[in-house]
Amino acid sequence: MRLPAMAKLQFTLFFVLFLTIQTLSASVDTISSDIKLKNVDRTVDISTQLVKVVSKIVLENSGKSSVKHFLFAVEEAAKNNLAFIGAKDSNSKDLRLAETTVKGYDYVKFWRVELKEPLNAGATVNVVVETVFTKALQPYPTAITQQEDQFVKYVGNLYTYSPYYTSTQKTSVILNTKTVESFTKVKPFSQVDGTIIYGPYANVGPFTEKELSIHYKNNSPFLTVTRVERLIEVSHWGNIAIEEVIEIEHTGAKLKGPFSRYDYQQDHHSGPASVRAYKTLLPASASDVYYRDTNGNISTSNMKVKKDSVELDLRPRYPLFGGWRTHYTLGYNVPSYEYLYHSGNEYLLKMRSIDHIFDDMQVDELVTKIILPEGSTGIKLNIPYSVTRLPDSLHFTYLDTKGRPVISFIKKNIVENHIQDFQIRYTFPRLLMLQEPLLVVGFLYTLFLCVIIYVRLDFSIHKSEHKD
Amino acid sequence: MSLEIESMIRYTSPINPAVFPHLTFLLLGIGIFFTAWFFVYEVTSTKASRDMFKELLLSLVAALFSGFGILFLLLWVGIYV
Amino acid sequence: MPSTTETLPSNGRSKGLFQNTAGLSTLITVTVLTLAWLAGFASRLFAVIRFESIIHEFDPWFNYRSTAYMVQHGFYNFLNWFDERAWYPLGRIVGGTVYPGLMITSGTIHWILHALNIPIHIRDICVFLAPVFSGLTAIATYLLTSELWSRGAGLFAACFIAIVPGYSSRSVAGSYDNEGIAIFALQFTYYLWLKSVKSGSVFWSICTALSYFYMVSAWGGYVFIINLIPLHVFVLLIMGRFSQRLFVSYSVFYIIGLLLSMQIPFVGFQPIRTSEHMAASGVFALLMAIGALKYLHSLNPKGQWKQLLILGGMLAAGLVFLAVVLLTYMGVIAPWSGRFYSLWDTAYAKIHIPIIASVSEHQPTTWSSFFFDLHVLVCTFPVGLWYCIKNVNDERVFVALYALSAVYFAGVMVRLMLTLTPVVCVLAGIAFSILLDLALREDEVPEQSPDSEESKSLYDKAGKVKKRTLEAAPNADTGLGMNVRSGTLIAFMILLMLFSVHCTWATSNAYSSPSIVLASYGNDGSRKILDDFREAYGWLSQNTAEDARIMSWWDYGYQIAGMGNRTTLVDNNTWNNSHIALVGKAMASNESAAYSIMTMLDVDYVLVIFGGAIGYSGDDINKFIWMVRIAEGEHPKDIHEVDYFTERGEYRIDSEGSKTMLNCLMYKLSYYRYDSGGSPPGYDRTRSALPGNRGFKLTYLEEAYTTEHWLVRIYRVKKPSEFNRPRLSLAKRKISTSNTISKKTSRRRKGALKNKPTVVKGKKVGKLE
Amino acid sequence: MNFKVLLLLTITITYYEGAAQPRAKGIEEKVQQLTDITAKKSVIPLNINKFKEYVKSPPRDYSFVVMFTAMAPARRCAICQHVNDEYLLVANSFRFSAAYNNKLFFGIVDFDEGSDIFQMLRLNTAPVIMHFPAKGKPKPADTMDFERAGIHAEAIAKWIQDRTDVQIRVFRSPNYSAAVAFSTLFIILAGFLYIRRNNLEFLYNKQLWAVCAVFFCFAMVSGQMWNQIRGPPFFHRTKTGPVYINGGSHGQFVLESYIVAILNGAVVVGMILMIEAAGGVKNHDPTRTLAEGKRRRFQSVVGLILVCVFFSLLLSVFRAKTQGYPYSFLFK
Repeated sequence: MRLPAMAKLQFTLFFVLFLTIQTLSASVDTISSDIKLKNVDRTVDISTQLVKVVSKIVLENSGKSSVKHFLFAVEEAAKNNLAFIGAKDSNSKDLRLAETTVKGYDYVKFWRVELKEPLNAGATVNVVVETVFTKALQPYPTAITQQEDQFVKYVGNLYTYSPYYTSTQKTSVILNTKTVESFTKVKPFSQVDGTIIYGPYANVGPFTEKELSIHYKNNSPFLTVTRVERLIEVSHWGNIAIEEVIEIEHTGAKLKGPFSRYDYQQDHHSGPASVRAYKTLLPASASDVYYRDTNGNISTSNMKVKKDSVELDLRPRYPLFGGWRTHYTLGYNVPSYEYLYHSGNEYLLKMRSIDHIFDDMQVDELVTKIILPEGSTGIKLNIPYSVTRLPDSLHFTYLDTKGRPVISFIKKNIVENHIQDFQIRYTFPRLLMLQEPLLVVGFLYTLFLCVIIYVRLDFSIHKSEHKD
Repeated sequence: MSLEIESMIRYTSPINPAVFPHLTFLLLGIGIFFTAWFFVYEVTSTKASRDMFKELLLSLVAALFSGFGILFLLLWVGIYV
Repeated sequence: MPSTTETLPSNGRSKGLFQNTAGLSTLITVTVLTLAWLAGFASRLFAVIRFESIIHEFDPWFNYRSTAYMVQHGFYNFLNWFDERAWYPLGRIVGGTVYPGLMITSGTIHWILHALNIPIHIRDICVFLAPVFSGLTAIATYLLTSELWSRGAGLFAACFIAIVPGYSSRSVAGSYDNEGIAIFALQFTYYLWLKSVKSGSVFWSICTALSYFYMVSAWGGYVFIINLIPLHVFVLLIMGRFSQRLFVSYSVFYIIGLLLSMQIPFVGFQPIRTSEHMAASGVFALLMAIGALKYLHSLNPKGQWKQLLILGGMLAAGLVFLAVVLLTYMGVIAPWSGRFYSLWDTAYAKIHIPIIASVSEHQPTTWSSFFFDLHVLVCTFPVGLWYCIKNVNDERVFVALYALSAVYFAGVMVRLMLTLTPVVCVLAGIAFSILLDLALREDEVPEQSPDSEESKSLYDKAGKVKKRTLEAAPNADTGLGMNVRSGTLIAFMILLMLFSVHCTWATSNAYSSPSIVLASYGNDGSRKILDDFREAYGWLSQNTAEDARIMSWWDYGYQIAGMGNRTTLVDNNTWNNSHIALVGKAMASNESAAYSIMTMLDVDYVLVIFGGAIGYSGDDINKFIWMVRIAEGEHPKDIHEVDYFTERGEYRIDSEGSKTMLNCLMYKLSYYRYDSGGSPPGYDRTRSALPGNRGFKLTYLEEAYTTEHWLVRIYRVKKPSEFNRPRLSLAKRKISTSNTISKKTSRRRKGALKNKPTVVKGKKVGKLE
Repeated sequence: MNFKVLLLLTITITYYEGAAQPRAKGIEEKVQQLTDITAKKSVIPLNINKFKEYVKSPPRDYSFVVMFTAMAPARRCAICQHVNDEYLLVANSFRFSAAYNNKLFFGIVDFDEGSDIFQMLRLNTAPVIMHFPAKGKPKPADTMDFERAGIHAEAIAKWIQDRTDVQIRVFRSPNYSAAVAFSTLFIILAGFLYIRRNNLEFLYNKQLWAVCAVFFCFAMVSGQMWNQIRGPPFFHRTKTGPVYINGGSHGQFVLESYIVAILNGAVVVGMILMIEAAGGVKNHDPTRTLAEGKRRRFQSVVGLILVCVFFSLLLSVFRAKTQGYPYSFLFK
């Protein structure tokens, strides 16, 4: 039943892997020695379950020739947790990034950042590189009781990890809490409320690592969306139906010992690490929202319509403690003119490949399926970031004859920065819209014809009349 | 990429969803009326006083109206076909 | 009842429009039946409108689960399905222990719809199956009644059964149970049977057998058919109404029906091995004997055949009876099963089968519940019965027997009101149709007397009414007169109106609550949904191990399996009394003894329903005494019902309550750390008392989850290594606790109070002093 | 087994006491006598002396079950006789059962022999079955509660088993009375038919059958089955006077069910009257005289009134029983 699908998926995975390897082996860079980091100002935000690192880099070309691009490195320890990386220049224009490798540094992950205009000798340029890491915070202790706070441990690099020589750098770690069990103390450092500032440190060589570990209280929700299946069904009768099947797990410190409803009701601060509810933002035009699971509606939720969005306050059936899971289905309709464009028979659907589930979300796996109207052809998909495209399939629903094309792709390890639009183009002859009503009409007409023929055939009605 | 998004216009349904209910009532009403007429005719006319053409016509009209009526009913209740 | 009131206008509309009365009657019949169907369907949707499209209380959840299984895995896998999720560690062979008709029906519908690309979820099909079938039942009733009396009566009967509460009680949307489709099968089988008796054609009797087969596959109540039809035959024989038609129809029906019914795995060889079915075969033999005698008689019409016939018949009857008795004693034929037996000896269940007696729907029926379920029909159906007997014929004998037996059974068991309702509708329909028919007919009808036999039906009344309004004056004084007629008409229309509003009220107020979702209404009429059951089951399904074993009282077995998708020890199919008694014993004995039982059954979680916080009366403490009784039935040494009552024989949970009660597992699990629930803290709203034993600790279990309103409480059974004392001393404690629990626990509680004066305990101490 | 421990204890104690006071009868002696008596008759009639000696006086290793009753016809105690039969049944079945031992004896005290015993135990009701444990005083639970347990021999046996771990299987001599009654009835019927064999048409009298059937329906529909199973009071007496209608919809009184049956009957009669007035189902066209017309009009009006009035009465009774039932007709 599911095995062929798996097989297909595996095949595609291998295929894509193969492609990427090709590209990688194609792009090999060298670390140019005449680039220097004049100043790096790094903020590491670990107040949520994510680690968001924003490093403002002042890049200096100390060489003779101008450079068009520079390399950004992610140290070995963190490279598997890297979910998102993006670079902007001083007037916050996105810079193109490409993954690359460097001879001799296979264990490091490099990104080549293309500058907008070449950097002349001696000139400087400001670049802001943002990286987001998931699962970089380890709950410690790993199991707590209902009343205890949740403490996590962050292990990172004290210095900005870079293939270049750094003149001065400064790192400020945002905790949003004063209760810090322990943290690495390397002078100069200072702790002002909820923030630890390291540095400035001068003259740090390339690829220098020094462990920075902070053990602190973090009661922010540690919710991991283990799987989202997002179904987008386009209807040319003016509606786009969206349904998300979501599985969530609390990946913070596990709950140890009993859960006591009494304590939970006594004071609202009990179970600090537990998640009672969270907010989901839907598009402002979302209508007839439903929120249910396999056992039917989940009655504990309410909806606020804001001017730029619909805010959904979702309460799972039960509060989520460490290690507890839940799953639900969230669906709504949006009018087609929000996201669907056309000229003639050419259509273009421009939509988010994933939408907001809760703040600072981390998604392990996303499957997005787009169901296009029956009879649409010439389908072209393009997505701002790399995904694994699954083989197209067919979907049968009301009044379908040959099935609707389904475009689906899968992506792992997603954070909020991935909430971006994909574009899908297809051609759909408008006349096909008449197909469904004509189907019904034909069906009814055949029924009537049957009646006519039946009446012609059979006169037992009259006979039975006279019999009794 | 043949044409860019700027050059395209936002797509709206050929029929404003706000009028789905009215259309449903109107078309289904007419359709049911003709259906009823058809059946009345069928059961009340003897095989002598039966007119093939009239039957076909009645049933065709009935089928057309109720067919579209049903479609708009589906759309109205949220089954976007 | 919109539909019946609808009939007259529809008459009026169609008056004079067409001359062809035959077609017109068909038209009106179709209209009325359609309206009846719609009315019946609509009146069953209260639950869906108020809550949602959800499967209702207990058994439907099992039916739904197995239907879903069948849809997923196919029919044959379903027949061979061994469900290891139920009756741990025994498991249950589902395919062989269910009546698959229901699942097959909805599965077929699902299959057809999906073949047409209509992706309706199987749950919705299950939810709406019963309301749809109520329409079919109405049609079957119409056919049956028009066989019995007239089509007018049939229309009345159809409209009655479409909305009568006695039937909609079991067929509201969401109550996905066998009865929903079985009543249709019942009525249809009877209709076909009457058809075949009337016509004596093999075709109709084969149809009867097939419909009977469907009934057998749908519901255990088929035994009613297989006893009623032979009874009918038998009575006809006694009345000397033997005929070839009877002979043919019964023998064909019996043989084919027998063979078909044995194809259902759950029924198997019962039709030839159990006493419930012996009446049928006995009558069959008798019929054969009499047929033979008749044949001999036909060979030689002269001579003393009459005496011989009577004598031979009696002889045959005696022989058959003796044979059955003999076989029963030899053990070839199983004696009557308890459930069946309790219908005759009404005290039987109370003494011998507490499980049957504990179910509320097995109680006898008060007159008010008769009236509640049938309203005006209850005092009009004897009229129909009267006239059926007054001008009797073969099929009216049948309906009379049907009425008498059904009314008896309904008197014994509330549940069997369901079998009474259809016949009541039929007879009341006959009564109403006779009366209104006469009230609407003209006085002198010389030219209509020939066809008046068939004109005794609804459709040509209205036409006559209009006619007689024109020239009512001349013969008003010799006949009933216009005023009387119209008075009658108005009065009975009012009665029917009352009936219809009553039906709607009853269905919406009494029979339309899912009992999964509770609704509580505030003073301002605002509604608050208490969704604790699904909360708990959802928690179970997500946060316990796949193979976790949940111990609960059997009422919740199906729901845990259906919504929680976890293994249960006992469930609502109460086939294994001793297993249930074991669970009851665990609930009824003290913690340590219960722990040994639970480890024996390797239970992982215990689930109890506790309504004290919100005043939900159907919780486990209120059911507890039945657990004790059932446990005592199997373990008279360890459990004594008396110990759970106070000296004065009261059943109470406050400090007056008996020591055994205050220390049994069920009590502790219900009241463990229960200190909320209004003032004073820990006050039990259901029993309106302050629990007697509070602040105790649990040694062998820990609270795993408790729902928002405390309705469902789930406890985890600790592993032996998790106790706060070494494993060894467990054995010792078990011995020492045999009769000094009370002291021990009280001492332990005091110790707890002294050692750990937390906020809670402090409060309680304050209360106690 | 815990009970065994107690027994041992008592025995030792009683031995000790026996040694202490020689003038009190030794335990073996008493047991011996009791066994002898029991050999003759399974239930030991007790007067005050015997009672003191065997039941009250301490040195005992046997438990004694005593029924206090008033059998004398003058006492007019109907239930006593019944309880007595059951009690004898239990005693006999213990006497002749395999479990028979001399740790349990059955006694009976009739009020007319031992009224002083009644006074001694402050009993003012009969019958009472009490258990005197081998050791200690009888606790409240040692008095059998007929209300809850019932007075069947099985119940008594079960109660005895609760008190003294002696299990008694009740040997009921199989009860042929029902069978006999049925057979006699059948024979009578057969004989009757045989006598009337030359004119059996009363069997074909549909009127008769119809009446029987309809009455059966009334009986069932008015909940006679419930009365028979639950045995409710005929009607309820309160300070404010008798109450005929049970307030709740889950209960009913016997009288109430009769009333309901009558109401139903009236409605049915009314309808039948109307139908007959309108010419009945066999539409023999009625004679056309003015008088006839009047009579039929009158009859159908009467029928109509019967139907409406009695049905609305029924409805109001039902309404009184059902909380929050909104509808009524003619009467509140």
